Amino acid sequence: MKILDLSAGDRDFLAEVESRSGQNLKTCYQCGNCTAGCPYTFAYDIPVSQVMRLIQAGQREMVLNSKSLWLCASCQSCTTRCPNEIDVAKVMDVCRHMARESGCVSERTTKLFTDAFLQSVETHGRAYELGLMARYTLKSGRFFDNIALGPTALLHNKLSFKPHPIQGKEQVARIFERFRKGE
Amino acid sequence: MSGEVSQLEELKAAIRGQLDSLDCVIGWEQGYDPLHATPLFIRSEADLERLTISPLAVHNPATYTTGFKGKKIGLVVRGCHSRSVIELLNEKLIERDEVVLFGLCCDGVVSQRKIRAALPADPGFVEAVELGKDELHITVAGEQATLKLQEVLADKCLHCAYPDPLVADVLIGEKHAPRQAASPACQDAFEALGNEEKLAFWQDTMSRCIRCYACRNVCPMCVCQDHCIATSRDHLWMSQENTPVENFMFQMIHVSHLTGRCTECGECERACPVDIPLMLLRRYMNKQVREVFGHQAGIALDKTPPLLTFQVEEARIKERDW
Amino acid sequence: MAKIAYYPGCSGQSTSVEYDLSTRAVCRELGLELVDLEDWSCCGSTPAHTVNHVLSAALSARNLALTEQLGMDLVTTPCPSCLSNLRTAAHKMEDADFRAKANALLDTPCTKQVTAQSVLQVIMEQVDPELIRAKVVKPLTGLKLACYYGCIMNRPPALMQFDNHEHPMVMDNLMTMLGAEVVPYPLKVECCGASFGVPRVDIVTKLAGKLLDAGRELDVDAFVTACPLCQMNLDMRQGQINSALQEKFRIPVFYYTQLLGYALGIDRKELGLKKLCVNPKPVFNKLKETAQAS
Amino acid sequence: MRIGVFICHCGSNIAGTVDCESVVEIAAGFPEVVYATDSMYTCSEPGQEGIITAIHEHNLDGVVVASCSPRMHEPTFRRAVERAGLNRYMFEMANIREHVSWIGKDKAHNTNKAADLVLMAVEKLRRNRPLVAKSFTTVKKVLVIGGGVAGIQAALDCADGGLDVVMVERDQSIGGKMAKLDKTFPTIDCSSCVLGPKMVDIAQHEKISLYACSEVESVSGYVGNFSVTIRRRATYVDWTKCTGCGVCTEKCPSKRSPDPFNEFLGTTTSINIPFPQAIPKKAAINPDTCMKLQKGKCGICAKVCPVGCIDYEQQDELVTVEVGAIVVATGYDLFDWHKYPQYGEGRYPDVITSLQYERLLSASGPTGGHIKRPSDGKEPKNVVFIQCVGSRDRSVDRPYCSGFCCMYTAKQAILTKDHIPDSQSFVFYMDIRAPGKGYDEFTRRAMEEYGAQYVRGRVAMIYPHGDQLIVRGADTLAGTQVEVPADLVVLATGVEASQGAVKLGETLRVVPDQFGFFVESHPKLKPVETNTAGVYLAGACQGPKDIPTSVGQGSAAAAKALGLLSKEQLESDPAVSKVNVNRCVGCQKCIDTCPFGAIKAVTDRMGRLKAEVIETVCQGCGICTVTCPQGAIQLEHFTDNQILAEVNALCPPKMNNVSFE
Amino acid sequence: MSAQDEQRELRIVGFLCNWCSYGGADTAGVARFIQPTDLRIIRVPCSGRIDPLFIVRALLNGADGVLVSGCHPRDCHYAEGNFYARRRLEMLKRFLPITGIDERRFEYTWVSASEGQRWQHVVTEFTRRIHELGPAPFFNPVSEEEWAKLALDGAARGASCACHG
Repeated sequence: MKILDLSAGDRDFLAEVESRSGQNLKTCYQCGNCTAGCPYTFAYDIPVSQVMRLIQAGQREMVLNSKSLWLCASCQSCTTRCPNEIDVAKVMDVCRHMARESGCVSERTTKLFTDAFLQSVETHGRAYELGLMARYTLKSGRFFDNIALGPTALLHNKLSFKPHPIQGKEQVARIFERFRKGE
Repeated sequence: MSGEVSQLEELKAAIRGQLDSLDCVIGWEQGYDPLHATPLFIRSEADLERLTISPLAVHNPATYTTGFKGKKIGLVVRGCHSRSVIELLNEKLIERDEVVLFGLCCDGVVSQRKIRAALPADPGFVEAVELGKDELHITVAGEQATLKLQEVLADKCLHCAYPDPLVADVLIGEKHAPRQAASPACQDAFEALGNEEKLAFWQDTMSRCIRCYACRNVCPMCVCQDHCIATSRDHLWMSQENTPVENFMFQMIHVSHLTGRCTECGECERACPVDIPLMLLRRYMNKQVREVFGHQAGIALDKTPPLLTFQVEEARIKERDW
Repeated sequence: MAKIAYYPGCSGQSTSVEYDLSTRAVCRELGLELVDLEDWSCCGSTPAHTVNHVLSAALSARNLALTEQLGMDLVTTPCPSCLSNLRTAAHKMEDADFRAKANALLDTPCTKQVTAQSVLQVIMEQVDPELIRAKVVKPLTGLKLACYYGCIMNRPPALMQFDNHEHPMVMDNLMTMLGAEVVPYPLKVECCGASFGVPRVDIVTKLAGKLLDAGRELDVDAFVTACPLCQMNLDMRQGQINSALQEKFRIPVFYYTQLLGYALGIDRKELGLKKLCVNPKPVFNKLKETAQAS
Repeated sequence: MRIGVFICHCGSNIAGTVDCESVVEIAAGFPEVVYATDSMYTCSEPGQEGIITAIHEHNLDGVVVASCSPRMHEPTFRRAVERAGLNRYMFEMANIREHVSWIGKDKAHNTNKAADLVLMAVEKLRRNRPLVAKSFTTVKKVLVIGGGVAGIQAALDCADGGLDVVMVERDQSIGGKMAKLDKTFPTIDCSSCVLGPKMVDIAQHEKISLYACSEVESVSGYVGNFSVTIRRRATYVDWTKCTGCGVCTEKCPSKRSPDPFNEFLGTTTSINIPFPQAIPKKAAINPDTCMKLQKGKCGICAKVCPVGCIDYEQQDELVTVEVGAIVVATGYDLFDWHKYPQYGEGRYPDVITSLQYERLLSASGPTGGHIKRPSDGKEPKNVVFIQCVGSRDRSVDRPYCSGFCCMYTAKQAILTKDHIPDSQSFVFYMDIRAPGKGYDEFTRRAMEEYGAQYVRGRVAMIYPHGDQLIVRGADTLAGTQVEVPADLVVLATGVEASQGAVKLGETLRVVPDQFGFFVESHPKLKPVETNTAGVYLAGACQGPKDIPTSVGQGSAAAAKALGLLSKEQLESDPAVSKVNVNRCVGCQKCIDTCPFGAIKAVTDRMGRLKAEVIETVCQGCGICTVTCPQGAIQLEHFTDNQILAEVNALCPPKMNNVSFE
Repeated sequence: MSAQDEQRELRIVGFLCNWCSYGGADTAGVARFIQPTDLRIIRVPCSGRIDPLFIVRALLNGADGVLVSGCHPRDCHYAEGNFYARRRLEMLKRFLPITGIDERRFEYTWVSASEGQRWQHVVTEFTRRIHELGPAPFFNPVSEEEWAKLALDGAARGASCACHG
């Protein structure tokens, strides 16, 4: 097991997460209520309460490399029940932003899905599900995960074969463009 | 002005009827020249003959009442004067059964300042004054000048909501239709100025003050008698130095002690020898009192001045917002 | 007729087209005129806010600005995910600095404060319940339903400001009003797996399976949902769940608008009932039987 | 005047951030200061001796000490100057610790500020004059508000010490929360066996009069001479006749009255005696459920009562008592756990509070001491305890620790095993707070001997599954989520201030803190005193407390009351208002505004009205001084001139280019 | 505002009642709640003892700010003192604008003995406000030249005043 050197904790990490999320993480007293309510705990490598603890301890690498960041669905049960009124889901969001920025991606498929989704929005102005699925499948190489769904979805006309591009799709594309320029 | 003549006679008759039971009745008589009136203390029939009630008779007789405490006196009062009397009664500074009020329904009194300004030159001693229905004929050095009465009425009269006495034992003259009080234009204009301009104005104005205390001495609500904290040697409230700050401090003491009590008779401003517009302060304070407490001094008997009482929840004070 | 700006959301064009259809039909029947935002675009959904909050807000704010251009200050959407994004954007843009950052990404800035509400909230707050009761022609009597609200329709409560955040009741009340028996479903706000169906289907089968299990425990005829993602995970993926968990769930999963529309007597075609993956026929058979029996 | 200035270092408390030597130097130059020095601890024995010696050596007639808050040591230094022969009011304090050194970081600014505060004190002292206290007699009677264990202890101690006691209890019986408990920690002795005899003592003590079903309506007066109005609520039973035989309660047909004594676990009769050991053991009618009072029908209790004590026409009654001191022992209320929707908001009958669980455990409770869960009366096997429900949770505005929940939860886990040997308890906790004697050992026993499984983490939700409840929490030590199927869930609901506390505080002029607990005079040195002289605090009304601490405080409050009233006479503070009759114009405005009726109108030899202060009644607020335009009535020690001297010291008129004085 | 100005203390006078607010300031001190150092506190028994003229005197003497704090309404140690104070202080606050003294230089509020944190907040906020307003303008002329100018201007304007009847 990895032994933490507390004196080597990265205080800037705590400060950065706090300022980007607008949350005071020093109020977390590790009651575990976030972990207790989190439906995704079973899939996490680090339970959300320990993510909070590791941020407090300035463990940038452990946090940003955690799979948990990518498996959080922002379902808000942690935020809703935190006795110290920390917006935990927002903290997870911010950590995910930071992980993305520093190139730490421990759940590749999740990131690919996100990217494919946004790519679709950037191209068409709206999410084009068949297109984004195709793109995701191509990039991830995971051909069999949802293959069984194909007939079900098609049978019921769930997926449109054509995208629904909007007239203002350039406007949407410019949102992304300006965003990337600003970063 | 036959109406006035008959009113004067009616008043004299009323006073005559009670003169025996009163230590003194306070009215007005001609002063050092026909243009100026001065208070008259009537103790005899002979005194009574000198009584005048012309628009030149401006002084507030309520100012003298507290000095007569324990004695029974009569007062000739106009609307604004009656407000002072009511306020004094409400504050238990005089007793109702110790004053007999001869009320005059008032059409306004003159402003000597406006007369002076309207005359071609400083009149000095005036030889004769003749009152017409709407004008004033003033003879100085043999030459007569005619002034429109309306143009030389005191500002307070132009905006007066209470021309008729609100309390009186005898009422002389015809009552007026109800009127709305208004704020004079100069008041609104001054209030609209910025802090810097206002401060500069008072600095300038207060450098004129000669600390004669006339404003205090004529004020009917200044009842500290000889014990005003502004002139006490024992209190550290202020020095006797004649500087803008100390002069202004004196005015702050005066206006602070008048909070919720000032009846806007305007005597302070009238008496000021250096023309300091003291009513700016009074009217503004009264407006605040009206807004917060819905109170106006001296318009009804048996009202407690707002600073001598309180409500647990003050509807119009939002101090917790800060 | 009350006019309200309407934001259908991307899924309404594909996976949940029946939700969009039935929503329009129901609103028309209840006297709510939905005015589509012209040329609306994607709100950014979950992927955008996991990347950046300004980007996410800007994608949503484009649609808030469209609402503003219609001269309206309220926009309604059937989809809780869109709702959450629109409300988050509106809330964050109350801060002038943030608003400036988001507007910097937009061609047309969003200058006014626009409120987003779910269609459910609009129906419950703007339509007289007596009107609904009076319009019911085919009551849902005899039907045993579990109302499942999903995780973000009411949470976090400070942002969403609608209904009880742990134990929401509006759909329960609506279904009861239509004559159905609503069971006290305990996992009303528990997450179904959200958009992990694509990248991590194992997560969805586990979480959604748990939700179906809790419904079966209470012997329900069907689920009622208000969220395209929830409906899809429970309905379209029911087969996946069955194979992953060795289960045999066959529980139809409706949008509340479909059942409401049915009760109001709206043509079945307009309700898109055919689009449901788990065949709802048993439910309607049961309703017919009950109707005949009485 | 010859003034001496003493600057205290308070160790490093002041000297750490204030240059005390500089302050001495500056102070030496202030008007009429003839001596200035500093010392390490001015309040210490040598520090005080230093002041006394200096007074003698330098012939001082006034002393300024710059140190801590006057609320801390003003009495100490006043006694010191008095020992040196000065009047105690020829002393002023500058607060350079709480108001300077502890709150400012910049040493230069702090030093400058400290010097300003010393100048202010010097300027005020120059206008001080000797004041002499007046004496007044006191009423040798104590009012105890609240009949829980703290109030009971205070009342008994006062009565045993020779004072008359009036006890006012809002409920029908005294005993408070403790009377509802089954056992007490850490000894597991029977609560009612411990408390019962003390309750009986209250009833039988000749010096104690007990008003149950009563509340304090208003309080006037001041230390030594309070006048208290008590509202005795109508019980519809003449308690002078009622023998507590209980026949009426047996025959009463209206059996659906809520049962507050059993924490609403069951219902009771409309006419009722809450429990067998109740004191006073008198019946009372709940007017909300009594058929006779609601509908005019029934009247059975009146028919069956052997002594004819039922009185349906009874009205509330107001009683006035004169007392010298007041002990407030109003206890606490339980947090309303319905604020946690994730615990079901009351939808699940088998989620109960810890106090309800006490009633289930108690032999005198609704189940006769058998643990039966409310939903179906079954004996639970898996019992889950959740701690910190309404404690240490700022999201529900209860950030404080309720203090004793850890202990009673351990006790309840132990008792659960005693009652149901094949049961298993799970305790969700955050930290175990067990600092009392034998307390930690007790919680260890719950785990080690009784097998309670302690789980460190909060519970996120409870939901039903079959006839059980699934409790989903975290085990933060194992670093994971956990689920327990429970037959019964007991919430360790936290402590909050008694509901009537804020209103009572207004009546007594005792300030509640932001949570409604009464604020003591000093958190360390005056824990049972309040800022209103003669009013003392006991028990949980001051903050969460367990039984031994409450009892200890009850005794402490009693000791304070006994000490106060042991003197034949009390001295009044001479810092009261005084009228300068020459300046007084007799307008009586001061009389109108005085809240205490301490000013009266008198006629002087000339027949003129003048105001006169009744010195022992005046409380020294100074409202009158501001009311008087001519400054004729001056609050001694806080006269216009004294305050103006301070203003002028801080804002020297020359600042504004005015020379002055 | 330059760093140096921020460093410079302004003169802020506090009038605090002994029982609540002075205690609250003590509580803040005991808890080491760091505050700006500009404020100097005058202790009075009750907010009902505070004559609005004390505040005027301080302001005219050149104080840059005056802060008054008493017990919360209903919590007055003397039962009614803060009720009277509230009326008096409110009138002063509302009156100040006519004098040209910025009314933001004066504030009154309620802080109880237990509210150390609130006291810190009040002091910090008020001090910040006063620093934003900057030093109070002098009422008297500050130099001989100004004195002379004032006198000459006054003389030139004469006794007349537009605003006068």
